[in-house]
Amino acid sequence: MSGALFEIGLRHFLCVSLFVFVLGLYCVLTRKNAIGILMGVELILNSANINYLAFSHFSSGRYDGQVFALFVIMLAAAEAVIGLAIVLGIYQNFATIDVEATDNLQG
Amino acid sequence: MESYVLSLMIFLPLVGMMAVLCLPRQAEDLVRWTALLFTLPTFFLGWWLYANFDGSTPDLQFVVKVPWIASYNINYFVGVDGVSISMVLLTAFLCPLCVVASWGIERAVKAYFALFLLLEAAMVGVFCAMDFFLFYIFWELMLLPMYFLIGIWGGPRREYAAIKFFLYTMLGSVLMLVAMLVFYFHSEYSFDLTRLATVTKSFSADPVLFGLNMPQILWIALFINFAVKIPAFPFHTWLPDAHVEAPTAISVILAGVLLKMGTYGILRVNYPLLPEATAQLAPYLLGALGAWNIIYGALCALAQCFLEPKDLKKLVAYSSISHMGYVMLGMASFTPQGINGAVLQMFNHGTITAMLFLIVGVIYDRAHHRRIDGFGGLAMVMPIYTGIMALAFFAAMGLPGLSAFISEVLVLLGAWQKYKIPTLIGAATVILTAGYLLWAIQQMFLGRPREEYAQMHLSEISGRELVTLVPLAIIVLILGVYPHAMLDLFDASLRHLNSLVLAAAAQGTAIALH
Amino acid sequence: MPMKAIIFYLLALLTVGSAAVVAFSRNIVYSAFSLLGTFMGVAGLYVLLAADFVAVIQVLIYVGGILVLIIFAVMLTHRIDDVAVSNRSVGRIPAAVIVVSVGVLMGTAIVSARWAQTANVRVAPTTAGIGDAFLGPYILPFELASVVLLVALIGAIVVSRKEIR
Amino acid sequence: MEHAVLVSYLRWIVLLPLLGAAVNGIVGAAIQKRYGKGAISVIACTVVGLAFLFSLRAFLHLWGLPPEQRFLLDRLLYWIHIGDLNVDIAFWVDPLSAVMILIVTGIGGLIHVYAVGYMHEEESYWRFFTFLNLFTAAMLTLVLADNFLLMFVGWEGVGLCSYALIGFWYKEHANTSAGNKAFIVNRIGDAGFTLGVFTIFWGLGAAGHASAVFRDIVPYAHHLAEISVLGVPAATLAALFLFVGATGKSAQIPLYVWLPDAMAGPTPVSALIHAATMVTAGVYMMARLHFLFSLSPVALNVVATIGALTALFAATIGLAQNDIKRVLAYSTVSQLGYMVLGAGVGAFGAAIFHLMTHAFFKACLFLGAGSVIHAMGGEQDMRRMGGLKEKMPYTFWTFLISTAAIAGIPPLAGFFSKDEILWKVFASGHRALWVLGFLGAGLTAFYMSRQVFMVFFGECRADHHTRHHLHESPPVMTYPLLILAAGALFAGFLGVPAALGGSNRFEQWLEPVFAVGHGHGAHAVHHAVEPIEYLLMLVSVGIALAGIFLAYLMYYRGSLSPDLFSAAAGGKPYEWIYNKYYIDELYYATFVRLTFFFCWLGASFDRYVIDFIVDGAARVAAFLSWLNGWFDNLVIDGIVNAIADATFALGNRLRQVQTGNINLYLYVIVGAVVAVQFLPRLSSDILTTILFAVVVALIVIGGAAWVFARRPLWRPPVLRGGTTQSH
Repeated sequence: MSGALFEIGLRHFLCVSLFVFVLGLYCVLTRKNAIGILMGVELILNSANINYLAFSHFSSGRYDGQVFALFVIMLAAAEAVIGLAIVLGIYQNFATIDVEATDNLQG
Repeated sequence: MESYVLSLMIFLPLVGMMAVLCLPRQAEDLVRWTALLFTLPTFFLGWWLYANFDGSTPDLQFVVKVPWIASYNINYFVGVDGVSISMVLLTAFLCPLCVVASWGIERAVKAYFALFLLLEAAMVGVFCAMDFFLFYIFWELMLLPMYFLIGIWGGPRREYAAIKFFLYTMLGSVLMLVAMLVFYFHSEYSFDLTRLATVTKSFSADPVLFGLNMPQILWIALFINFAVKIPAFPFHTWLPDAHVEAPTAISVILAGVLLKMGTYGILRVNYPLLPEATAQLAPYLLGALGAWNIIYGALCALAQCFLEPKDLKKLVAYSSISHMGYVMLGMASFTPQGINGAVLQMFNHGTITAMLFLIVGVIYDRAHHRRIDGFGGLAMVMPIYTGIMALAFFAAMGLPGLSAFISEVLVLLGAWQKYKIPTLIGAATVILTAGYLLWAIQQMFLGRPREEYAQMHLSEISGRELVTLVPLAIIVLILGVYPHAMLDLFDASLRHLNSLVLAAAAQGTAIALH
Repeated sequence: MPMKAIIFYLLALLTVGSAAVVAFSRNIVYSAFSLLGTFMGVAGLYVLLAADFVAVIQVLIYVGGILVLIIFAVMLTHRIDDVAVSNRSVGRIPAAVIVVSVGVLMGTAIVSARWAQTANVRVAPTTAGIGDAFLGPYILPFELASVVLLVALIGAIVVSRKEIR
Repeated sequence: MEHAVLVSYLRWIVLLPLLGAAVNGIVGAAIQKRYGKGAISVIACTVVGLAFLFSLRAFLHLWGLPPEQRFLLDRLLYWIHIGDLNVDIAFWVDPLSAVMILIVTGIGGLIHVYAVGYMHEEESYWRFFTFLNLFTAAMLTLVLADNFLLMFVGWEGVGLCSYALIGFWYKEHANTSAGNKAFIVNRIGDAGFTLGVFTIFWGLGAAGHASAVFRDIVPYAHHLAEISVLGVPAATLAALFLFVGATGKSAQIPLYVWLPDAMAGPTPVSALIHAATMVTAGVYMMARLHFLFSLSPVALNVVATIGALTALFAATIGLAQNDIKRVLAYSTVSQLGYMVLGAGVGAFGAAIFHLMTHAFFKACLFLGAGSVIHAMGGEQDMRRMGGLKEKMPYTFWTFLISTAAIAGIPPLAGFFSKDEILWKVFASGHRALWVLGFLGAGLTAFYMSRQVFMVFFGECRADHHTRHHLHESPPVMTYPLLILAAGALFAGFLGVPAALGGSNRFEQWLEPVFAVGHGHGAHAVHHAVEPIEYLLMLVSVGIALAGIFLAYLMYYRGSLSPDLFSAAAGGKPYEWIYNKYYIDELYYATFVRLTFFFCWLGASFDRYVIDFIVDGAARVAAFLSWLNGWFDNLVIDGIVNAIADATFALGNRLRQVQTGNINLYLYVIVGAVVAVQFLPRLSSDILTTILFAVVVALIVIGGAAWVFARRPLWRPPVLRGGTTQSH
């Protein structure tokens, strides 16, 4: 197994990605703070990116994965901008960004 | 200038409407002045038109004809002949006065003046349009602002009055639309009013419905449309309601211009397009009905003196019905005097009734009611007002030296040559006319002032109100002494129209002599 | 133990450790700052994956852009000093259950799946290739991305304006 | 008539009074305030005076022309030219209108002067003179007009002015009512007049000579007798229509009722309008159109009969009146009856002659009465007068002369003119009418003498205060009286009949006018001097003297009680006479009430029939749309609503799931993903799979909701969507 441990391959990266994803998911599920949730989302996106690049490197050998990673980064940036703008907007109106307090749209 | 003058007269008010709409809502005075500013060009162009019109020919003048909706052969075709120019002048003249008379409107000023300018454009358009479709468009366009002007700025029962007006008018419009389409399809797709006259010959002379042939049915359909506007019995009951509820300036427009559209329409559409049917039907539907209108309107006006609610405005409204009867009677006579008198009466009634409604408006603004028995002794309190009132009332009575005398005498003189009994009724009605007007004067202006007005100071007529009344008074006086100022405009056109009808009558059945 | 493995594990530790702080910290400021570690670690991992361009972009955008934004947002929303309020987390047990079960699921997949392997593991500069890809087969998504960014830009301005209710 | 002399000064006869009216009417109030009432009266009297001078000039101009060329024409303004109708504002003087303008401006001018004194305390002094001038202008227009339409301008103009002047003191309801009555009754006449004009125009038009200008009508008038309309000859119809106009203006049966009421106006107005000028318009018009009336014996007979009846009828009413002006008013009606009678027997010259003499003495009588009223402080009841002879000598003597003149005492004016008419009536064979006129003459003598005795003789019956203030009127009022009395004395000598050795210069002067057209009537009897004429003169003087003597016995000597008559036949005849035969009441009960009934009928028809139909149509439409709406609501909407309600109820339950909590949503998503991952491993049976999925979903959702929900999950749903409000 030592060979498997030190021969850094696809699975290693996937495992790192898995951990980051799981932590991101936990963060998203438990945080009451909207910014916290956003941070969780960023973690999840990063884990996805690691996967893209890992597959690109080990499985395809082409650039598609990198291109998609770049798209994801771009979307993450857009999402962060919008998300944070919304958070600030919510904050202006509710004086809090606690997602439990802002349930005006509940059924 | 020559050819665009009519289009300018029609569309400048529309530009004014846009301008008014662009102004801020709070700037009420600015809105008023802007509206006045945009009615003045039409007014001055009217003078220009008067100065440059050649009254010696029946031809259309200042004509513009450009394709509008070419695929349906619809043209933007405007022009004036003697009949229409007198009405265009009347409209152009009354509108600035009405804007001045509307100065006191406080509610939604911007909307009011915008609608008013739209109304003016439509009215001038109706009188200038020589394309049936264009005529119809303007005709309907007029209805919309009128409905809102009565329905929003009117008196307590304004919704009832506005809807009644609307329904009556729509009834007529539908019939006109149908008639128009019949003409359109029978004329190889043309709306040209100057050419449609040839269509009549293509109709069969055989009866198709109730023993009436096709031209007669068309004539009646068109007549009902125009009769609503005149208003002829029994389509008249919208008028008292609309007048009573409408604000002063709108009453002026209603009586001064809108009623003329009925008779104008008959002269513009029924006469030249269906001359034979005119010769057959006019004795009954214009002559006899006109006489009935005269006496019926006068009786109803007299009734206002003693029947609740004793409303002066209602009295004036009914007097309009009576006076428009003279127009119908004169038109039906097919004599130069009668038909000239009818058109002159249209103009004179426009000015005189405008004065009457403005006069009612003056007292209503002060006392907030118009009851004939609610005043008394106003001659002492408001002498100048009383003087102007007397002029207008006596003019309405047809007193010699004032304009209506000439037209009524011409009408009756012309009508007597064809119809004896109707003219007898018409001539006898001047007694009733004197009766209700004198009675109203006596109750309102003579005697001693009522208690409440003896205490409360009713202010004398203001400068602004004089500005609206004095020009009309001057016209009434001038036309009484020199009627040819108007007669010269339309004599040739009417002679031409008359000869058309008489020629058709000579070909077909002779006019039944009464 | 080869150098590459050491570097990988250090980076993996940095990444996962920082992510854990982000996930578990009771103070949102700590969370925000530890996000920096995660991003940097991930960038390092990209380098290991021979994705030099993406790694640089990761640093530029995530660290230089998104993280700054998040920290700004954190600072702009007050009561961050009240830890209990600012970064409260609730329902940890059900969350943990779900997270663990997801983790188990995905871990099983990672382990059990037979991943395709390429023989040609290149380690070469990628910028030119990515540029070709963007202006070649991915031209449309690339252009769309620019539109999306523009919309996001405008949207952010609109949403954060004071007048908007 | 083509030889008319064109002149340009005639217009001033009309325009000057019109100018005076315009000045006084527009700036009169200011003038009066600034320069006093004197300025007003100077303007008013000057224009009439100048008009008189122009009239005199016209008269002298005519005098200088040979008789058959005595026509002056002044075209002023192009007026109405439509088709065959060609009329100008043009003035025309022939011997007939020359006489009339002299009367109007002369006597009118005197009355203007008199009014200066009579009205001096009036506040609206300017208004009074405005209308007085306007009246003069209108009357002159009527007289001078060369065509029907212009004549009608004057015709209605005098009506308007009389309306304004009768109701001059407009604060009293009675005065304005009298004004209204005058105007409306005159309007009836006006309608007749216009119809007459129309008939003439139409008839001539049918003959190819349509015209409304008098001088152009004359040569073709005979065509009218040949055309029939409505079953009668056009000439007869036109004449009758015109006569209706004449009865209106000249106060004949049945339209005389306005004249007695017109006494509500100031006394100079009564004198000017209702004695000297306006009421003569009808007679003048008939004289002007004598050729037309001569065409229709039927019309002439009607005219004569109406005239004679009016003469007697009004005289009987005059017997019992106590108001000094009312007696004179009925006397005017009666005298107008004589003029109309004269016209009716074709004696147009005699009628105009009587018109002129009557203008003098009746104006004098009215002004005298005004003088008395002025002195008595407004009192008009003769029963409160008496013995004024000494206090007011000028008034008394002029009044006496005029009374004698109207009674027909030779050689005063009334004798010549009235006897001329009666003789022509007799000579033309209308014996019955002569009897009526003859009786009327006696009655006239009686009631006029009664008036003189009651007012000027005997004891003064006024109260102390009034008696104390009795005084003769100022010279500005008495001088006109003297001039008029002189006229009453001497005017008759203008027309001394041949039977009395005169040459009847008046009728000779008018002869060119009445000679045209037809030569019978006046001419047939003109030159024949018969013994019976002397007899008739004697008889009529006799009955006049008898009337005076009777009045003397009853009201001066008191030896014969008036009660003897008033109590005769149970007092009924007296009551009828005293109440003017209840004619006003009769008219009110019939014509006025009938008109009101028709008004009510018309207005009600509008309100209850036409509007009922219109509103009914609207209601039917509204009902149909209501019905349609009802169906929509109950059936169609019922189904729709049922579905909607079901959906709503379901949604209302489901909405509980939407807590608005992001974390919860994430739980559900992730939980579902996990569940889906486990699915295939547990079962391959589709039903079990679904069941499992549902159970897992419910557990996940419910669990999450239980964790995050802050309120109960299930609440009783509220039905009917419209009333539910979301939270």
